[in-house]
Amino acid sequence: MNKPTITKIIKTQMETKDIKTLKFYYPGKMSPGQFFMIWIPGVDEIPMSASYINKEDKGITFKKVGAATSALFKMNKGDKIGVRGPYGNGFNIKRGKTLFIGGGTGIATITVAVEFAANKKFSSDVIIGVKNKKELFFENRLKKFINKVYVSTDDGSKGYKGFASDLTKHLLSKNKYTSVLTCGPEIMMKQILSACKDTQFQASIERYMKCSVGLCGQCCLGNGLRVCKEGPVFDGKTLKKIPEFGVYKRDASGRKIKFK
Amino acid sequence: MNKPTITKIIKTQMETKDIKTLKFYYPGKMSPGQFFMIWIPGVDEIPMSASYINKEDKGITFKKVGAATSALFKMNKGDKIGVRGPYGNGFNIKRGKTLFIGGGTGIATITVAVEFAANKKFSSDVIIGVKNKKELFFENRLKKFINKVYVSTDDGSKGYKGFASDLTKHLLSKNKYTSVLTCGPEIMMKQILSACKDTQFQASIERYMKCSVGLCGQCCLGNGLRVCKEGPVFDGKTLKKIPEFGVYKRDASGRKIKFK
Amino acid sequence: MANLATKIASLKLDNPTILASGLMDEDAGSMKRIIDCGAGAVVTKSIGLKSRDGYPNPTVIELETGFLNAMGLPNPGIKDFEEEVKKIKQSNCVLIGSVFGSNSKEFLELGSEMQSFGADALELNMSCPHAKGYGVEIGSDSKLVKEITSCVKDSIDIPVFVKLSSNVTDIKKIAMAAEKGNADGIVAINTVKAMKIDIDIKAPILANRYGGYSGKAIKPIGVRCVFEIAESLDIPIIGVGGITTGEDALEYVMAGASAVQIGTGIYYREIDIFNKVCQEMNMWMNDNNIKKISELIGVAHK
Amino acid sequence: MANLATKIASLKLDNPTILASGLMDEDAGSMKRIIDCGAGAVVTKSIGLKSRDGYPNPTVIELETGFLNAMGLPNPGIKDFEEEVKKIKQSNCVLIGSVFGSNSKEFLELGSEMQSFGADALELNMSCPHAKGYGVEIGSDSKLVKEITSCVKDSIDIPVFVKLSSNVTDIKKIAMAAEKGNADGIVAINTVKAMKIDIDIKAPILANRYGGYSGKAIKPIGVRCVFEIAESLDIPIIGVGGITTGEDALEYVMAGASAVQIGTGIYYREIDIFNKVCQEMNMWMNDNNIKKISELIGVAHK
Ligand SMILES: Cc1cc2nc3c(=O)[nH]c(=O)nc-3n(C[C@H](O)[C@H](O)[C@H](O)COP(=O)(O)OP(=O)(O)OC[C@H]3O[C@@H](n4cnc5c(N)ncnc54)[C@H](O)[C@@H]3O)c2cc1C
Ligand SMILES: Cc1cc2nc3c(=O)[nH]c(=O)nc-3n(C[C@H](O)[C@H](O)[C@H](O)COP(=O)(O)OP(=O)(O)OC[C@H]3O[C@@H](n4cnc5c(N)ncnc54)[C@H](O)[C@@H]3O)c2cc1C
Ligand SMILES: Cc1cc2nc3c(=O)[nH]c(=O)nc-3n(C[C@H](O)[C@H](O)[C@H](O)COP(=O)(O)O)c2cc1C
Ligand SMILES: Cc1cc2nc3c(=O)[nH]c(=O)nc-3n(C[C@H](O)[C@H](O)[C@H](O)COP(=O)(O)O)c2cc1C
Ligand code: FES
Ligand code: FES
Repeated sequence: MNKPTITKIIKTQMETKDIKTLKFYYPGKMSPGQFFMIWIPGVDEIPMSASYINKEDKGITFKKVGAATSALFKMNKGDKIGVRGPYGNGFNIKRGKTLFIGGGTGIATITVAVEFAANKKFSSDVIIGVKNKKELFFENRLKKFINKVYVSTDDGSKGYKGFASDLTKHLLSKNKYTSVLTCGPEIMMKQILSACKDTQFQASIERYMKCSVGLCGQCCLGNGLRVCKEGPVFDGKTLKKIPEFGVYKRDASGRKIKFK
Repeated sequence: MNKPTITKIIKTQMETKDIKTLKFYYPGKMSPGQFFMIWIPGVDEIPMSASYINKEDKGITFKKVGAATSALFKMNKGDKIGVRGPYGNGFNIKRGKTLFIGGGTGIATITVAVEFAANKKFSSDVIIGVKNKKELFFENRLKKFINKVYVSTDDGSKGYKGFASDLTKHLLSKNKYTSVLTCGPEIMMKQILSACKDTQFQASIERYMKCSVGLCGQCCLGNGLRVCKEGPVFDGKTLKKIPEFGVYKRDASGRKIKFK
Repeated sequence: MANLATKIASLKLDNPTILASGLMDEDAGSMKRIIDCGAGAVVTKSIGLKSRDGYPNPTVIELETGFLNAMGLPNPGIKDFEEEVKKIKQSNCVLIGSVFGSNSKEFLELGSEMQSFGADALELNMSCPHAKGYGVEIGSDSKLVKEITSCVKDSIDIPVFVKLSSNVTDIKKIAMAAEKGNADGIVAINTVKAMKIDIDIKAPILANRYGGYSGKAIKPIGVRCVFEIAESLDIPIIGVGGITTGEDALEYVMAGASAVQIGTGIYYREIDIFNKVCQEMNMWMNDNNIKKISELIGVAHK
Repeated sequence: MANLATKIASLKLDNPTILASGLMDEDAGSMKRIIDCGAGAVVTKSIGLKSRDGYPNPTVIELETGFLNAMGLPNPGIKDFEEEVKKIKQSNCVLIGSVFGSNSKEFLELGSEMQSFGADALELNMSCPHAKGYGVEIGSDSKLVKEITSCVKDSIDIPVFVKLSSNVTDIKKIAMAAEKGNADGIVAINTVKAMKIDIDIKAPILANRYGGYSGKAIKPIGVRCVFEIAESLDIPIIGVGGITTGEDALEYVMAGASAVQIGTGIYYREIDIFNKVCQEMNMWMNDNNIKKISELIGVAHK
């Protein structure tokens, strides 16, 4: 039923100064790219992609940005959270060579997808992009299951200097990929989409969410596409028809907020 | 679900001047002694034992006594009634020699039980008792599947002259029966119970019914035994412990009504 | 074993589950059976001055999400009910007498009789959603609620509970009126006014057309009412509506109920639902290290 | 093929299914999708003068028998909503603009804007069960209902419907007040005030604690309200609450509704529930030899 199940945090992990992973007991199957609604009683309920998918437990990895993520950030082993889901479609990960691109906290979502591909022995490269190397996480985890982990930093403090989208363009021109799967800032993803000529494209989109079961309409984009249900992963063909992709999202009230 | 299913009458049959059978489409299994709630829209909803049990259709046989049965009496093929059920436990019909006794409209209920026993090739005798031979019904139907059909009439217009309970005593003293199963006036059934020394006994009881699903308590007797649920068939052991058996019932308001 | 004992005003119960009025409580035998199934107390059918047959059938139907009934307050009348009360009171059980009337005088007369028969407490039914001149027609008027309650309280010694309906604009206001009339407790909620139409027959199924909705579906409404009342009242509350499990009962307790009543749950979980609910409450309390049910009353209000 | 076309005041619909307010109607794209799924009309989210974020999450949870929500009337404000209305009205569809305010002046201002944007009708939300100063706090006061309705009607040309709540003592009285205020139709019902407590957390789940109950469970309450209103009013009624099938819709129609709205049903039967419900109505009507839906409106009143 779509109401929070109370569960306990069984493990925590600091990834960077302000990025943390919480693992909690939550049995069941799910796909990379699917997400949960995480209830922090008395604070808020927010969408969070799975960053770890095991049979019995799941993990989320998030950045401290506001009230809810700060409350989560303070949590320790044994603390209770409410979880409902998994929701959404998740990535469609297929045979062939895939280029995964994770930007910022999108790295969390991309990493389980890469792990899934590696377990299936699909070939893949991955780019993880952050502003500064201090914000980098999951690099070592990724290296455990694939060879090519490219890093980009806006300030050049590690790896490629520049945006992940630029590094992507570079790799696309050099190598042949069957598809590109990405999660990160929407402007980045939009740039990547325009760089993908024949390469199949999937991006995981974030919108403000309330019900997450396709009822309230809060998360819609384009012609009533529900990010919580038909998404959060959309393919390039769909996204190309959505004028607002990479341009604006809506806040909790439904007002348009331009991406910067 | 326990709400009336609307169905159509597929056949009607006059049994006597004021006793009629209606057959209607109502698929499903049920046991002899179980009953339906029959809804006559705009009039009433009343309990009625099944008098015919087929895979696809069922029948009820009733006497015109008041508003509801008069409305039913007027019904013809194609008319709509609401049916819910079957309810209650039904008779527990076992191997061995059984004496069935039906009194008045109780003959309807007993007849399907006899039919059931005959189909199983259990040996049985049957007594059907009425006031006057004009009220007799189902005699021919019974004769089709068993040899011994004893008739009693209060006025001696046919068969044994006297009460069915007296004829029962007579047969019990002559023959050996494993069990006695009866449906009819409660005073009759009580007399038969007291005549059954070692012979197993089951009687189908009538009480005013409303919910028929064991909720409202309208039909209770003894220590909260629900005629609609634990009944309508009770065994002799249980009935012997119920002081009101054969003494009084309750009307729709819950007031006690003595049997005469 | 957690301690399930509870108190509602001066009434002490071994456990907080009570048989709701109008189900399995027309005669002493039925009520005895419910007590044997573990109920901490039983409420009688709502009794009036004179005998009433109630409405013709259909009076009860099941819905996908609960039950609908329009019994029409059938009862044998208070005089005939004396022997039932006396008989059930021969066994050592807590009996709450439910009565309905159309004015203070009737409620008082019925209450006095119930008290003299030996009832341990009174429940004033001001909430039946489908009986003309009774029930919620009274229970939606705060002045009347206060007047009737205080009139009964003035002359009756056993605790007096007022049973309220959710079919009002503001149940807090009505509950406060009962409190001002010196009620010893509030019972909430009675059934919710509702209807089922059969589309083949093109008519409402219940003979009375309108009925009262009970069972699982109304629990969120009942919990809300108890929570609202608990926010503004100091007297104890008995929660009722849709309880079928120990968890349901605990939800009511956390909302502010000192005890709960169970009606339609008998259908979903059979007649020993009282034992089952107590066992489930006990198990949950053990798992959560709660010693006494009283620790949980109203905890959901922060 | 049976004729499903219906009329509510001067508003003509191809079929009687309408998207209920507050679901999939924040932007033109969503409403367009619903129209494409077969709805005869759409109602916008309830829009106020200024933008509101609504309550924090959790705002929506599923229950065993329905859904509970406390959105808190989130909306971008009437100014920002102009482009959505204009965009959706580019396609040939019937749009009903829902607005909420705290007094006549606000309702009138909002209504005038909606009309100027191109809405085909107005729905005055006087029934949200959980927003302070709005909704049922207004919709339970018959004087206010009449005053607001007639104030809006005096200056607005498109049909004006008043959406009512079942959380009142007497919905007939409120509906009559709307009729006296010259409402062109009544919409009933909004969600039912309710609550869900999580016993592990020992607190209500919704951030706002109280919420509105929708879905299957409230259908018997909605049908009852429509039946009650139809008994005492002459203006058309739009039935809403718990509709998931054609049979459910027909039950409302027989109770007296000229059209129906569907909200939570989208969850149970996906977004093309509008097509499905129409198909099922059509099938039933063919089986029962009913040519036009109008033959069935109110037939359950004998
Ligand atoms: C499908 C999906 C998956 C996500 N996965 C991750 C993840 O794996 N790791 C991660 O760090 N973040 C993830 N997010 C973003 C995360 O939900 C927000 O960072 C979080 O809600 C911020 O809440 P806050 O109270 O801390 O900050 P606030 O100060 O409340 O808000 C900060 C930002 O978060 C957004 N936000 C707040 N509430 C919501 C909501 N209910 N729905 C969507 N956005 C909201 C706001 O729009 C704002 O832009 C995901 C979002 C979506 C939609
Ligand atoms: C389990 C059971 C099985 C029955 N099977 C048969 C049967 O096979 N054939 C048959 O002819 N009759 C049967 N009856 C009796 C039948 O229900 C009544 O004859 C019928 O209800 C009379 O209704 P009325 O409106 O015609 O008469 P009324 O004038 O309303 O009443 C006549 C008598 O029927 C009784 N009665 C009325 N309503 C009910 C009710 N809701 N529940 C129980 N009794 C009621 C009254 O108490 C009264 O004694 C059965 C009753 C029960 C309880
Ligand atoms: C068949 C039936 C009869 C009822 N009769 C009465 C009654 O006489 N007096 C009363 O106060 N409540 C009566 N009620 C209401 C119940 O006592 C209770 O308040 C309601 O059913 C909600 O609880 P539940 O969901 O556990 O059944 C009746 C309910 C049902 C289902
Ligand atoms: C998530 C959600 C949001 C709603 N928002 C509004 C609203 O803004 N305005 C309104 O008048 N009704 C609102 N409602 C009530 C619905 O329009 C409808 O009256 C109610 O949900 C009952 O119908 P249903 O059972 O088909 O959902 C909302 C309901 C839900 C579930
Ligand atoms: S969050 Fe409600 S529809 Fe997606
Ligand atoms: S008829 Fe209701 S309990 Fe038997």
